Amino acid sequence: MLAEIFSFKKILPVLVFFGLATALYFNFNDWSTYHSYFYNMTTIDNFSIVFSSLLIGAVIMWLLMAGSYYRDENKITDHLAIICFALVGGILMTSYTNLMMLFVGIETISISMYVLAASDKVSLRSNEAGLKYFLMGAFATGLLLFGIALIYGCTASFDLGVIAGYVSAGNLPQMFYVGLILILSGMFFKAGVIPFHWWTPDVYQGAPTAITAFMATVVKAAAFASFFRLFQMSFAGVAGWWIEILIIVSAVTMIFGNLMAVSQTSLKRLFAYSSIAHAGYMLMAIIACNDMGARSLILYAYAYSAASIGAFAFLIILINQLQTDHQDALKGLAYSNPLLAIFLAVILISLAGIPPTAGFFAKYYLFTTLISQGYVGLVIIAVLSSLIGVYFYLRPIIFMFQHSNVETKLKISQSSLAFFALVTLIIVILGFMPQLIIEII
Amino acid sequence: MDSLIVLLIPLLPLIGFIISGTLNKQANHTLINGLTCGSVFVSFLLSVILFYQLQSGSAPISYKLLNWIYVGALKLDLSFTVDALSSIMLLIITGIGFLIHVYSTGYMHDEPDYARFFSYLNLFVFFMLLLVMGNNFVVMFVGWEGVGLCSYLLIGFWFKNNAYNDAAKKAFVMNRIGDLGFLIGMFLILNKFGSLNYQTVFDLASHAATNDPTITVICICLFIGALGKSAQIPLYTWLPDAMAGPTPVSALIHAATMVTAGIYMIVRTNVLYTLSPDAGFLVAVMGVATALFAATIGLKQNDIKKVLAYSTVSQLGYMFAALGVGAYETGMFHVITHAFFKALLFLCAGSVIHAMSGEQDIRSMGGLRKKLPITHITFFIGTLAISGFPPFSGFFSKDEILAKVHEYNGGFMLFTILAITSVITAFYMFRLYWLTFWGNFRGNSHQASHLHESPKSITIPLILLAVFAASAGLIGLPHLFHAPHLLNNFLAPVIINAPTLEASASFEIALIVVSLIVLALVTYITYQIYVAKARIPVADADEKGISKWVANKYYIDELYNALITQPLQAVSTFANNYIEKYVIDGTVNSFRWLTNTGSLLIRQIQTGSIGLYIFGIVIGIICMFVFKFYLA
Amino acid sequence: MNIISEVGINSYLWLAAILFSIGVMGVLFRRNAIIILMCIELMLNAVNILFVAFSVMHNNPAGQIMVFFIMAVAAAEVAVGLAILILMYRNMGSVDIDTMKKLKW
Amino acid sequence: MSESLLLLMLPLASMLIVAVYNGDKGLLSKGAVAASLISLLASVYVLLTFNSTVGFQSVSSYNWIPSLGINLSFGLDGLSILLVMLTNFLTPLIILATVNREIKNQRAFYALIFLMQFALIGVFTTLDAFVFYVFWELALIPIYFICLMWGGKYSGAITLKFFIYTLTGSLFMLTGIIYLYLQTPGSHTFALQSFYTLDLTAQEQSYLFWAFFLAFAIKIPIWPLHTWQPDTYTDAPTAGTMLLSGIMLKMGIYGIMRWMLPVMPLGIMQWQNLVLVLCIIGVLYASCLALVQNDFKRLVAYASMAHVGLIAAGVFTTNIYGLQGATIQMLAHGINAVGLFYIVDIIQSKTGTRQINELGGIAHNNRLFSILFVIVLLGTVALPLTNGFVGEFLLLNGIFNYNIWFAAFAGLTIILGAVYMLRSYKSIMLGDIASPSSKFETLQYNEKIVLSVVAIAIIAMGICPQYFINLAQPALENIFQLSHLHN
Repeated sequence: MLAEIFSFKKILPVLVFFGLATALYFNFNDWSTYHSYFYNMTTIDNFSIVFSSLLIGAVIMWLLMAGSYYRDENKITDHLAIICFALVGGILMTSYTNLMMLFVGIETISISMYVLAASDKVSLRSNEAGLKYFLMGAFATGLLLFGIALIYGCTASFDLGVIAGYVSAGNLPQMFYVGLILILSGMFFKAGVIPFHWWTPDVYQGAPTAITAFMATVVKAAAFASFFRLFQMSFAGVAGWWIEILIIVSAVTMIFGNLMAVSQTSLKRLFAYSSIAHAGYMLMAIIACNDMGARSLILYAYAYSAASIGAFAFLIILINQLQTDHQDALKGLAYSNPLLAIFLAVILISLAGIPPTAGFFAKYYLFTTLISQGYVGLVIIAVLSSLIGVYFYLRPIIFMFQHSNVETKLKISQSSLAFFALVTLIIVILGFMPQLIIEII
Repeated sequence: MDSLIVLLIPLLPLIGFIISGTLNKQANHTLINGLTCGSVFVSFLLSVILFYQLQSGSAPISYKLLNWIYVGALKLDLSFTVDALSSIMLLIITGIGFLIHVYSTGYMHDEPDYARFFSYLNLFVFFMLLLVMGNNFVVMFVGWEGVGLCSYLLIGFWFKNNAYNDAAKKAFVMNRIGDLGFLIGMFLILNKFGSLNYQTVFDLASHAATNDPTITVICICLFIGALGKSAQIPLYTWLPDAMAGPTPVSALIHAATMVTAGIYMIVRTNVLYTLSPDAGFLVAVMGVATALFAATIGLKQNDIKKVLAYSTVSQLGYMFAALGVGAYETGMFHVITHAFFKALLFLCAGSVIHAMSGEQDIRSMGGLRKKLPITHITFFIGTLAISGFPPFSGFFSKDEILAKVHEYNGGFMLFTILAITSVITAFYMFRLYWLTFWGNFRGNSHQASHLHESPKSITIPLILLAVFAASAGLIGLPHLFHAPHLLNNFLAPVIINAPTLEASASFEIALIVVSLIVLALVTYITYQIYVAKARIPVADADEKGISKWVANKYYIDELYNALITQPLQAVSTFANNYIEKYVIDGTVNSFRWLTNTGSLLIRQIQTGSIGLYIFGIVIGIICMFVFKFYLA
Repeated sequence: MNIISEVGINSYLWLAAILFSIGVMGVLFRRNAIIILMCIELMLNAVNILFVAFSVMHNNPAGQIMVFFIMAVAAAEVAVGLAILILMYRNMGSVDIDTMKKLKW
Repeated sequence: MSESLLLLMLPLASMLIVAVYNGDKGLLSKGAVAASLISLLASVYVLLTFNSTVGFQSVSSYNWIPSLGINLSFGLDGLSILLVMLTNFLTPLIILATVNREIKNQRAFYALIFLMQFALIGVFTTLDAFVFYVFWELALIPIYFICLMWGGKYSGAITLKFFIYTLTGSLFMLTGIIYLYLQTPGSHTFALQSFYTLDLTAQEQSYLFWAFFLAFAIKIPIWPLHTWQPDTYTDAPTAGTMLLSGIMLKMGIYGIMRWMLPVMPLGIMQWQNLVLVLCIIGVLYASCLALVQNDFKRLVAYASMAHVGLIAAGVFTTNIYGLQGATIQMLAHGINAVGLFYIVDIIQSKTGTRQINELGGIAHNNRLFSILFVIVLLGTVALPLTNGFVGEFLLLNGIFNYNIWFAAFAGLTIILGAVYMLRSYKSIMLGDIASPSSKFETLQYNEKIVLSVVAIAIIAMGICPQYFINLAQPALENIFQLSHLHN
């Protein structure tokens, strides 16, 4: 995978960049081959490849975006090391076939996240975010482990295939179900859905913006990938049992997630709550746990992470230059630097799910899979909550495009403008040619 | 060739309208006169040619301009036919129209918007011709509303004065109410007969059963349209207010042509009306009621034009009575005669007002016969004609109506009312005549000095009209004199199987004698009251009792206002302020409020303390357990 | 002969469950961050017991290997946790988690 | 390259030209007008070479996402060619109308208008449900930004409400489309033809009816769902209001005709009565409100709502008169609405106020303006020989064939229409000269052109509407067949 990083500061980012590019390249060339490593603890199949390429892509974008975050810190090597370490954990989470490997993957990504969340020593908020994330993360891992132990108790093995065989054999003992619920709750915590979402807003707001961006994209995508893989590969047999829980949780998450976001004035916290809402949508993809569900999950993950990277990149610039992430800071942006405003508008529109963008297509494809499975009621709830979503996503646009008398000019360097152009391009391309992703699997 | 004439007749006034419409204010008057009066005169000549062709028994001439709306069963095309009935109307419109054009060259001489006035007049003639010459109901409807538009433009001609604008708006809206009835009637016809062309509709109707309910409803709807246009009982209040327009307008539109459109329409659809007797009865009753009602109001009016306006409403009531009982030719006969003498009276009133430099109240006139001799004589002929003195046209047409109504079974009650109304008509006409032309001058000195006979361009039309008013009776001599009833046989092809109402000879003689005596009596009494004792009607303010009630036109306008406009206004303001804001908008805004407060509430649960968070997680797990193991 | 078959797996199950719930209670009710840390460790060890019990019951070594994994990870976790706690102590002067209430709503 | 695609691409091209070009202001607006005229000429050319007897003309389809059965298929039939013509006819007028008004960052303004035109033509020509939905939403975005950036003081809140209101409807339509998509046999396709041949149970059809009806009713707007309309119309800039009322309204009605009548006739049969009652209440309600409005633009907004309610009622009568009447009245209302709103704009820009009671006596010294105002007014009041009458006559006839009492109540609109239009005309133009209207100097060249083109169109369409009727006849015939075939 990735060589350890040696400490020569200047060329470090470039080195990392190339490292990741090669990883991405290797990733693609062993496409649809099926071989496993570590005594079939992890396998590379299309699902895992697509997701890991998403993760790597997200980290590359992150590197481009968060230049300011790690350039002026002196301990640049540590941060990059942890970031790459977290990426390894993520890739593990997407390509495991063994519960043990799942646990290792989750732990690597979580621990590196605890550190990163608390990395800004000076600010108390980051410290508090780190603490909260650590305590609840550890607690949730405990739950997950207890669940895995119970499952192991029944099936006597960690391999997903064996568990699937055991499940399809029928008449499962009571203990299995208890284990299943505990695993489920562990996974819910990682995904950040309503009954277990408590940490997300505070940690996202507390952690430095670049890290929040990382968390919102890479960690969430990895969490959902592992969630989907686990339940589709092993527990599909007993689907009728756990799907009800998922339906209720996803419905509640979507509605309350969006509702909570409505009255937020700080943009960072707004995006935190919106990430909860989007978690609700991705959960819906898991409900339809067939390959169509997989495709919609991937598409949604791509669209969501592209958009949120763009959004958080903008936040970084906003906070660095105006020291506030209050929404009034956006006033009159369309007139001070129109290009940036247009890019941000496209990003927000994609998050809201309005047609020409990738966000819309992802939501549309999700609704199709669900209606084909017959969950029309859930789709209606999804539609209503996405409406609430539109309500708060459009508010920044109104602030930007309406008050034309404010003259706070954000100094935007050419490179970050190019970055935004790239993000917008990705969103629009995904919006128009989603088959790039859908036809892959 | 003659079908080309049919096209030319309406085309000329249209061209006149377009050209004079574009001329700006400074264009010299002779050019405008030549253009507009010329076009109407040429149309008059052409309609005379057509009249003679029809007279010599040729079939109705028609011309199809273009196919207008072809949708499903509806095959509408803009096409004109001129048959007996429409050729008569053509003559009236173009003839009297031309005279009034000449009259208004003099009357409107010093009017700045000269060109605009004449363009509107020509447009009016165009639409009236369209109405009369259309060969299907929709073309008639086009003319119908077009004429309504022109009356709006002409009444509100002096648009600086807001009262005139209100009168114009009222006229248009009242017509529109009638048009709705007409529209519904047209849909009924289309629905029942599948087409709107007169020919097909009347052929199908002629062998439909009498008293067929739909035909009755059709007739009633068409009658509602006629009510609006010819100002009958419920929808007549716009006509008196329409006097706000210049006098030639009142003469042309509100006396001779437009108001008779309703009668033309009923005569045109006589087949349907003969098929539904009870619709006919309704028409008769409404006609009689309007006649009586308007005549009583006329008694107490002090504005020269208002008196004539109410007399028009009452005469129209007569015509509708005739149509109601089925005497269509008599109705048309009265239309012709009424057109002549009412136009004459209005033009005389115009020249009086012109002479009195704008004064219209008869209480400040009097003794004008010395200063305006020609106007006086022509006015006197008009008064004799309208009150029905034997040699004049009014006598023949009115008596024929009385005779026909008498013959109609159960018509005795109607007959008596009509007789009384004719007495009242004679009374208020003579009252007007004595007050304006006899007694001593009551106006102020400035008016006295200004009094002079109107110029040639005004007096010539007056004389011509007076001649027609006098002689028009000849075309419809009663059987008593064994002369052929020219009008009846001319109209025969148009009127199909109408009921034959022949009054016995003895009754007619009695009628003539009685009416002569009564009229003589009335002239004498009115002479005594208004000239001998010189009793001048008292000022409006201190009218008492019934006369106060009558003077204020039975408070009909105020009644309509209270019944319709006020509640409509109240309902709309209520809807605008309350329903719109709170009920409908409210529901939508409530969603917004709901989400806002909802989010504020839910936000609170993020208290920030880790203990509570973990507690939340544990509760979540417990709920899952409970849900899975105990509920499902 | 293995002790598990005599004593029966249920008792081990109960033991692990009880230990686990004690850990959860500890995390819930205690205010001091270090105590919470220790309770989390307790929970992890309860899971270890369970793993070992099951691995012996199915006599396949995978369970025990899993225990090693868990121990290693737990150690790393505690290290990071304590670092954060020190940081918190330096900033806040106390380890009580209720002081950490700024990020809310 | 089929014509329908050509028509679609032209506005997009003109948008790019305008967005890129940053020359001086005057040239820009002239360029914009020229660009819109080119697309007008193109559509006139297509109109001339169009024989409406054959079903869908110049169909071109490129597959966009084959795996999901979505392909970009565009085609023209009688109905859509008329509406494309309307769009291409009105856009140059709208642009010409704003030529001499000073507008902040004009480039963005014209680019958005052309994007709007592109989306509208897309909606009218597409034969694929998904593409229809995408264009339907795409049309929403430019109008949202136009109203937001150039609107009045409260444009933020009003446009947000408008956006979410319309989006609610269209999202339910999306679920409806997805449901239909899943009903199509085999590998599911979005093609319009495949939707026509679906046989759905009455129950399904009534659910689908509500899903689609909500979206179209909000767009038209039909009575209870109209609260966004008055505020958005009055607050939007003139070009925005013209676009909204002139063409965007027709998307809703076109949607009903193209997607609801043939696809779910049973659903319509069940809810026909209710919808007609709603429409007619809407007509009367809007007319009453128009009576008491003091802001002339708001009055015209309610007036346009009343007319459109009648059109919607006509469409739902599902008889040939109603359909044909609705098509003609759509064209007529488009022209009249643009004319009226432009008059409002002229009055406001020249006298600085829109309040009826403050104005008065403008007709004194500018006759041309009053004549043009009267012609447009007559078109709205549906006087015969104007385009309004043809549509209104057919519509009322259609409603009449459905139920006499509905026609009687709907007929009240011609009376109320006359009342509020004449009242406003009187108090603005006639009477004595009020202080603001004394500043009313003569019309500029572009105002004269736009208003006279509108007036000529009104009269011309009134006298010979048969050309448009023939064009739409075959298309409406087959919709009529399809909607009666099923039951």
